Amino acid sequence: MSPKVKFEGLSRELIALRVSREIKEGSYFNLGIGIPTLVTNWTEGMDVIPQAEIGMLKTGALAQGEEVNQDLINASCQAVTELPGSCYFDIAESFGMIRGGHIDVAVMGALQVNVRGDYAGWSNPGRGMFVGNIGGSMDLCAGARKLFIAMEHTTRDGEYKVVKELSYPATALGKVSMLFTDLAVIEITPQGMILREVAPGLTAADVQSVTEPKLIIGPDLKEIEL
Amino acid sequence: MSPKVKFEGLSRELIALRVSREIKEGSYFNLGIGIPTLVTNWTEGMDVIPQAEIGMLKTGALAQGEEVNQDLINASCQAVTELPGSCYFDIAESFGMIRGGHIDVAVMGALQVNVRGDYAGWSNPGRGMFVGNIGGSMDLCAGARKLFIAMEHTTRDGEYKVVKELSYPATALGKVSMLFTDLAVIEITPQGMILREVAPGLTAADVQSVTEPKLIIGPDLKEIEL
Amino acid sequence: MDKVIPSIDDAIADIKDGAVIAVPGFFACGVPRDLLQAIIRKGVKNLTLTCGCGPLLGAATELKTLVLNGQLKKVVDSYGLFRSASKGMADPFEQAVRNGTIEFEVYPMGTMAEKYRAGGAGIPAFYTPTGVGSVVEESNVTNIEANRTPKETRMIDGQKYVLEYALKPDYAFIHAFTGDREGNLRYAKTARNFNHVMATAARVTIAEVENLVESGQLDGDDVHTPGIYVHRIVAVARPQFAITID
Amino acid sequence: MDKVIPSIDDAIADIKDGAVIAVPGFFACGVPRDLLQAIIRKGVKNLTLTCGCGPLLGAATELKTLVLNGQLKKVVDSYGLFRSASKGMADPFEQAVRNGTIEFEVYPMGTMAEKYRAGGAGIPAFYTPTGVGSVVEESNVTNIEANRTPKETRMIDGQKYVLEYALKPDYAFIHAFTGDREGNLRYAKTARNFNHVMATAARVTIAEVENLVESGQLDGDDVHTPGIYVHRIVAVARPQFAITID
Repeated sequence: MSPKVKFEGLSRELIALRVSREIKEGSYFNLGIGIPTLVTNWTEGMDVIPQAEIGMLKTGALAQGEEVNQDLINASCQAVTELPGSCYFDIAESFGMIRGGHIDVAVMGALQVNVRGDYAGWSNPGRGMFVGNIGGSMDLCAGARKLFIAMEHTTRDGEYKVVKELSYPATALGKVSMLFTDLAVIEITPQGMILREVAPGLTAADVQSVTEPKLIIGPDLKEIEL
Repeated sequence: MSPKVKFEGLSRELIALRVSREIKEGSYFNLGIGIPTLVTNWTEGMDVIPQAEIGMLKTGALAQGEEVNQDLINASCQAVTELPGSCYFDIAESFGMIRGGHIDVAVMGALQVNVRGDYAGWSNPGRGMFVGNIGGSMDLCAGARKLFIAMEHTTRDGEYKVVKELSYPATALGKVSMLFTDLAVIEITPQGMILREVAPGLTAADVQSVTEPKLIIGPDLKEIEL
Repeated sequence: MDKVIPSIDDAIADIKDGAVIAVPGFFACGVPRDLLQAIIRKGVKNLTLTCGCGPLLGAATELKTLVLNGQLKKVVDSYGLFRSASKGMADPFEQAVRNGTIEFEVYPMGTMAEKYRAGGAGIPAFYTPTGVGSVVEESNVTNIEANRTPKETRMIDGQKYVLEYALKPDYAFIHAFTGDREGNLRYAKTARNFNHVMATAARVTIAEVENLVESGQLDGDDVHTPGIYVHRIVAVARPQFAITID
Repeated sequence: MDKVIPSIDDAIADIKDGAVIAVPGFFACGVPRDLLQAIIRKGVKNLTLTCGCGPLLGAATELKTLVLNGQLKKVVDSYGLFRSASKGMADPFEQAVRNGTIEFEVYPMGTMAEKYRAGGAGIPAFYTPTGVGSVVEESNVTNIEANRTPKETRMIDGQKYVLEYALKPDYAFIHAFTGDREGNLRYAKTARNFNHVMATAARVTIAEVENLVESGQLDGDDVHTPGIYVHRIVAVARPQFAITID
């Protein structure tokens, strides 16, 4: 189903900035592929530590030129640098860390999110295959203390991504607590989706018009501050 | 039940020597407390590697004087030395190694061994407690590819230790393949206990007289060669 | 205990058609490229490659050759398809998966890691929260419908878990930065990834190392994979490859 | 992320009566003696100490004091009694176990290791071959008969296994040779033993370190316990103790 309208909202970089504000000082966090990867551009200077599921704590900035080391990449397969205090470990330790509840926040991309905090991200049925790339997404959902989704509010064709029921295969059920899009910040609670913030220039009605489930308007609804 | 007779057999050192002959070149092995610990005195110069369940491969000789390092002990709590190629690992890795079938031979002490290869070693009911010191014994039984027992043939009071049925709590069932005592070398097979070797000066009848189950006399029965 | 084998072809000489081989690497990083090329030269067929996170996307040339040579029966991985659907359509591996000539079985990455860890550590099966609520809890996820068998789930302390089983490949191909003659290995940075757990899980572990050193040159506290897990070692040149994948 | 706490008493200030504390060490080796002494000073009671291989035999003075102070409710270990029956009879801990004023629960050492590893790694339960054929497969082995609950067993591929559960203590006391301010730890030789797995398993991990260094002084490939598992760090002097136990 398509809401037909398209609004101008935040850029991917600015969605990432807004997410970064929600990562508390002292947190360990993990970022999925896509918009989430951009969050580290905004956490420099914060007292937070990114984990990369490939087996690294405290990944540094992307490596440039001479810095590139083929033995040092992040989970998105980008050459990165190390920092004082960076460390490495094997994959069973890495996923033990993830599954075992040691990561404070995971930020993932998504194809669909529903009102109960279920989300779909690992498989696009349009591709016509039962199999797909699961990667570390389901482990992060199972283990991270908080799960945030960062994504565009609708598809390129203007279809709902914030939906009543998932039509794509679920990655995990009931795990998403916050949703950050180009148009809004939405908290997912047992009562439903609470609209907390809207992009500059938009109204709650605008966001509702491109959101399939009924949003609860937060009592202190405000414009996204950047 | 007591066989009453006591024979003079091999010293504990010589039992250990006989055991060492059964450890094939290229083996990784683990030694329990007691007579088994003495086996390393005889494996120097052989191309074999001892594992200590505390988390070390290639334990060296006992440490003397200045060599003693409080951070370097074997599983019997003796200060040891390291060798070129020694390495250390944590306890979960160590017992993964043991349980996972990577140890070729484990040599353990025992209170009783029966004809089916069951053995009792972790708890002496004479102490009057349901609890006891299990240590790593049950893991070694579960995981080592071969399990040898090295012990005195009878108790200090001359009672059977090679028995028809265990009267002490079992450490493991059906795992013992070879039994080395001061009096004999006995192979444990699905057919029963086969007497392979006797201590110098003893006959098969002598050994049988202090052994509760009926022994099968090996076709090539011989004196223990040292 | 000297485990060095001078020739990489000799090191894999006993691998037969139908073997199950663990291939580490996280996309392009930490992949045993020389061993993959050796198995291509050897030409054995009907292989099952059990991976962890897309080493065959990282070693795309080797994957393509293995597929076109008809050497692959099955691939197990958490991430093995091109992200781009259009690139995937043009990829011989994805084509073979689509038409069912190669089986592709998918698990969550942490479950793959734990399956190897369990296999190496004598744990036959374990419960995990990962995959609950997805198709992963229903059956193994494979393109071959007939091979999908139901999974068990269980409530423990009010939470649902999936029962997963150990994975014990016949061989593991390992890439390490440094190795000594007895098989003690040390990896470089994020190239460690699946190498250690796979080394523990396989019946026969064959390691290619960029730097072969004498016993004693690695400090005992610096060893990442104890030599007990490693059966054969071969020295190789430091590989040259592009980090990016599609 | 600076986790250094100047005073060891401050580092344990929040520990309350009834806490479950993991105590590493293999007999005398790798025991967090300073933290044990701090908990004695604090005087909290009703404690459960979960161990691995007799650290309280290795730190016998501390054990005796904890028992005589009435601070212990329960000890979990694979090996916690004196080998010598006559020494045991004279030992206040064994006396308390015999008369049931302290509970003593015993598991095989590898099962203890795996229970912590599972607790840290989000695995709620696992199957193990260890203990099959012994009383270990029947129930938990404890001196308090009322607390013995039956264990499950299961056949997998024709072999029998016992189901064991994860262990997640409230606190872990860790002893490391080197630690940086962010909690990355490195152990010395066999003093590593239970320290790493316990650090992963606890809700709050407190590490005493012989050498406190700045971030970056430990090479990333040399770290044994990543800092994410460690919540508080205290510098201590290198302990002095006798290696032998009875």
